[in-house]
Amino acid sequence: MADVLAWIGGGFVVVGVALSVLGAVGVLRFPDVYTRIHAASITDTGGASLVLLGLCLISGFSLITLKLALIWAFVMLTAPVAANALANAAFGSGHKPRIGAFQIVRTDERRKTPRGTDAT
Amino acid sequence: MIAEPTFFDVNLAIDIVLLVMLLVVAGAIVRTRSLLTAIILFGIYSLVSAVWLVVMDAPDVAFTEAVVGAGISTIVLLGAILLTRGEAERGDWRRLIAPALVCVTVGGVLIYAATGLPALGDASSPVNAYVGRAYLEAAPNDIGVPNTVTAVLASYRGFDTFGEVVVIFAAGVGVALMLGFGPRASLAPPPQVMGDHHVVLRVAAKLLIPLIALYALYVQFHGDLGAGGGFQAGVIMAAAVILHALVFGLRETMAAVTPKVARSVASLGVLLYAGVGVVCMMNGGLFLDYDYLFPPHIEKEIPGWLLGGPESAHHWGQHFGIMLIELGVLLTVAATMVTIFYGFAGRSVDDAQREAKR
Amino acid sequence: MTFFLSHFNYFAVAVLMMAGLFIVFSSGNLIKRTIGLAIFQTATGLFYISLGKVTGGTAPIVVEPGSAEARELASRLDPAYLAQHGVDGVVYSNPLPSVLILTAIVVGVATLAVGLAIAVRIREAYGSVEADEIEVLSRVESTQPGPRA
Amino acid sequence: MLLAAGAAGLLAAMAMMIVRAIMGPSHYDRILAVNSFGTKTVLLLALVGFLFGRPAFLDIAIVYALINFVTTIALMKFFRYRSLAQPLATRADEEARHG
Amino acid sequence: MISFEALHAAPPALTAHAPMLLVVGPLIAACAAAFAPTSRTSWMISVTGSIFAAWMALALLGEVARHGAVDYFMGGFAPPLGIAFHIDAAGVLMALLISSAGVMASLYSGHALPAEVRAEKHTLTQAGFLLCQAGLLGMVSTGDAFNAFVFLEVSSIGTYALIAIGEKRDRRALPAAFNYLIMGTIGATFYVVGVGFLFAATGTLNMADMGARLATLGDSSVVQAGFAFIVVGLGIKAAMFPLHGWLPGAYSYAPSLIAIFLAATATKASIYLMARFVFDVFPDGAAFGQGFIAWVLAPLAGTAAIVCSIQAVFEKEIRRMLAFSSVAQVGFILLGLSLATVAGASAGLFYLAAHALMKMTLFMALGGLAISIGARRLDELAGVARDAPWSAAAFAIGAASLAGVPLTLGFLAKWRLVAAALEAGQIWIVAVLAIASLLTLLYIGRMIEAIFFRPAPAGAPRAREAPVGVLAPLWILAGLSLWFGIDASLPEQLANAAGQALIGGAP
Repeated sequence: MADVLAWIGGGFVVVGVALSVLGAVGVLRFPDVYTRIHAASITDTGGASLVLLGLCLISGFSLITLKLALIWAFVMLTAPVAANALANAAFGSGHKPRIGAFQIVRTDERRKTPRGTDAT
Repeated sequence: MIAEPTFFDVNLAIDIVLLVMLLVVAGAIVRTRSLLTAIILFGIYSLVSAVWLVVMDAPDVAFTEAVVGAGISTIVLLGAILLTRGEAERGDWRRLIAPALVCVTVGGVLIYAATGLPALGDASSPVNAYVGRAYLEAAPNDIGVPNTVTAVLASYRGFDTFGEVVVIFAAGVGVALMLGFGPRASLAPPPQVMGDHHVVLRVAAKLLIPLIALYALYVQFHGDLGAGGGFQAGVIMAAAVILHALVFGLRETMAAVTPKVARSVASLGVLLYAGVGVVCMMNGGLFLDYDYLFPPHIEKEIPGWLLGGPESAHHWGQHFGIMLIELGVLLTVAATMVTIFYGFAGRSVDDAQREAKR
Repeated sequence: MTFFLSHFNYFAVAVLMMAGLFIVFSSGNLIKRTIGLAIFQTATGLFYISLGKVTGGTAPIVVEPGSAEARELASRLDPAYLAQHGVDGVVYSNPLPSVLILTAIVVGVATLAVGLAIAVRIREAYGSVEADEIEVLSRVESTQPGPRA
Repeated sequence: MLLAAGAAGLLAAMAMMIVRAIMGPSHYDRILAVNSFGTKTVLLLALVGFLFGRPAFLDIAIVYALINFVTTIALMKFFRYRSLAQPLATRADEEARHG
Repeated sequence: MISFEALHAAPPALTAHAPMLLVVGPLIAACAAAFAPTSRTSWMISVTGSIFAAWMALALLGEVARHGAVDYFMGGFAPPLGIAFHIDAAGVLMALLISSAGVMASLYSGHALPAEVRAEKHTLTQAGFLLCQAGLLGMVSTGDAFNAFVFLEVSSIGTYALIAIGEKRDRRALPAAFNYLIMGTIGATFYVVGVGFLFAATGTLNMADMGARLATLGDSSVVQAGFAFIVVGLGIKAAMFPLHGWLPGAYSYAPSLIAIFLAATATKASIYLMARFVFDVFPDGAAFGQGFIAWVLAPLAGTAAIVCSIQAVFEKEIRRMLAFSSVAQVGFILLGLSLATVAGASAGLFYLAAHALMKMTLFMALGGLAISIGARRLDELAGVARDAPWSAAAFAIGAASLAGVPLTLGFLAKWRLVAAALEAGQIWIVAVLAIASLLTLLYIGRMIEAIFFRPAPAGAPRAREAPVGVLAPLWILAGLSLWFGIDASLPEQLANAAGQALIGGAP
């Protein structure tokens, strides 16, 4: 029984990690900071949840489960808050998104802010 | 796994991958001219080295590196570049020759010496076979705490730790001398900030601050059993105060924990540590010999249920001694970190002009 | 190749120390110098910890002898190796380097804080944190007469 | 075995984050990278504890999750306020400013 | 002959713990000083702490004379598991030197600090001063290589900020302090790396144990690298010749309290630690050690003695002059030690003590003069002897001693060096000493000429004589210079025993 649980847990871990890796690829490949924030924050929370759930299954019920739950709570609390704060800060400082509804800038204007603009 | 090192040993593979990451990040720090980038990369450097430390079986150090490198150092560095300037100037390449030569010489000596060192993980090297092993064998009997690192840190080499606390105290004195006096920065919200009202952050912080403080206490008292101890707990405690200052403003925080209080608590911590040592001395032992913490007639009076039954009786002194000195460490470290944060956060660039006019 | 792998830690430490020193000596910016110093000091920590690692060892937090955790840790190792290097049936890494490096990290953060504080004061006094500019300003000063001349 | 694969995957993801942190291009990208790197570090620490048979080290992962939060707030304040000392604006502050 | 065996300076209960109290006393005083409500209280705490340390050092002197060397096991754990303090005759000489320098400097600070440092910083300045003192005392008395690093840093981190507060008089104190911080930290880290290599080779951190195990190990690349890193690291802290770049700035712009104390002690403690490694820890017969002393240490020390004396001759700012002179004198001390004979080591240590005494006198006299006039350059001091005769006279005594005028301590110190060099057959050292002494006469002559014989510039503000609180410690120092110049049996006896202990003869 414990063995089966451990295997299922391992499966969860691998799926979670796969999600994290996908997110990382997104952060690497997406065109601007807002889309990257999406890629990172969604996969971070999702991946973390799966990995921590998997580890819970492996460990069985003990103090360790509680600690894992605590980690999960912190990640769920901090990652979205941080992502929100980051996007807020980036937008507030005049960083324009490259795709999506905000792209109502004329092409000639967009060329003036080349890739790699440092808003600070 | 034991005989020949191969890359397929999980431990060694993670070790090498992490070290390569460290090298890449360090290289990037060398190259970048933006100080902010350097600071962010330095944060990553600390994170990577902390994982590496766990892999190398040094969780206590990893703990410290995590709270210091990724936490306090980053915040202090941010405070410093707010007060200075964000970009380093581009140097002339000809001026890099002499430093490069020095570094190559040093590196050469290091690599020359490294070839004579025992292989990684050699259990019979002098380091691992002599004093290190002696601690592992003697500590359960001498000290009676499961975490050998705590046993060595607080008892066998307790005097080193005393020196370490004094170093931190000295740093607090130094930063206070440099930045702690003179007019304060204006602490009102700046008018140019538009469009943010951080309800989410304020609520999250309100939830987290007590949790962090509680967790610091857990780390403090769990240091005998697992990774952790006074230093780590002190930094975490300071992180709670710093988070409060970041979210609710320095003025409110300073009203609760005034700089004067912080400085006094810092010296109290050192005095507590030294006091434990002196009490041991007065009871007939040597400095910091916790076996003499209680005079024998008092030790007899301590009820047995207080510390895990009569079989650990001869460890009471050690237990209490370690607990007290770790408390001293906690006080000094937390107070000093707060002092340092106050020093950097409480200043503004205009201070210089105003102070010069005085 | 075996030699390279088993000494990779020390080589990496050497390169990290070189990187840290190079930043200290080559950068004119005082803040960046302190960052370099921090990297240099951290590398020392990595060196000590590498010395204290024991193959097949675990962190030097003593496991209750005979407990499930101890048995699980012991089952991963060769019995002969375990008998030779183990303490109460478990192989531990060396606690001493951890202790030393804990102290060294603390010293490092103390130095960083004091160094940055002085750098901030330099910025306030000279309006710059670039070593070259400060040197120029200082040189001017040393030719100026003092209050009595 | 599965755990080792998980650790390898996390290491790969961390490497990608390092690339993003070095490349930038803006500082927001770097903060994003370091923040996400921190989360992955937390996961890796938890995994490594299980991988090496000493899950007691989860404490370090918890601390990371906490410190990560504090550092991110500090970075954000650095950008938005150019000061670590000011309180975060509340709705009341903002209304006072606009009204 | 003075009999130290009969010296029972402290009650036995304290004497038993003297090695620890020597260091912990000032540390506790530092915490108390940080607490102190007023500047006056903190000064009193500072003086008390320093006097306590000196008292403990005296108590140790008797103990060492009776037992040869004193060991104190911190926490009751014998080495190699625990940290042991190990104080022999040389250590007790250093402890006496540092603690008495601390007493003098703290006495002096009562009047000098208000003139140089803003009032609200006084308590913390005294705390930092005591930390620095305790750190140096710890460095010379510990028997554990890593513990020495901790105390090295205790003293250094206190010092950095203390130098930087000299900014109130001269903002160049700030870059000087920063520069010292960078160099000092690199030095300390090099030392840690070196200790790490020795640790890797021996598995222990206790210096005596390390020495014993190294003697059986023989030569290896690890030991050689450890040696190199330790010598370079401590060489930076000791301002050994090519590594002395931080020193002139640090000594020149620091508040005079700090300059006095540092000039007397800071580099000396590092020199002593280095000497212990070279003579006690490293195997006597090791070829690289011998070669290093003969082909690197001695020539560099000789170069320092001459080059830095020349720099001092051409310097305009008077405190920088004295600072360069300090680097040159470090060269003298190292020349004595590099003879690697008992006579050489005791001559080197004698010179070390003598130099501490005369540099303290000079810096304190300058500090006394500077309280009334903020003079930096030599020409601004023109004619101050007329206004402040007592300070100027003390300065002259210190200067005469530094130049090696007969009937002063400096003369005896140089004489002993020459005698030791002749005994070892190193004629070139005698030549270097002669040239460097001539150069010393030159820059001393410039100072004396300016202070005593040049008229003050017209319209310059008149200097005032320093207050009694400054003159008293100053004249104690100057008086000691004179007295020891005539009857040197006390320092000679101490230095002889110290040389014996260092080179490894009978204690």
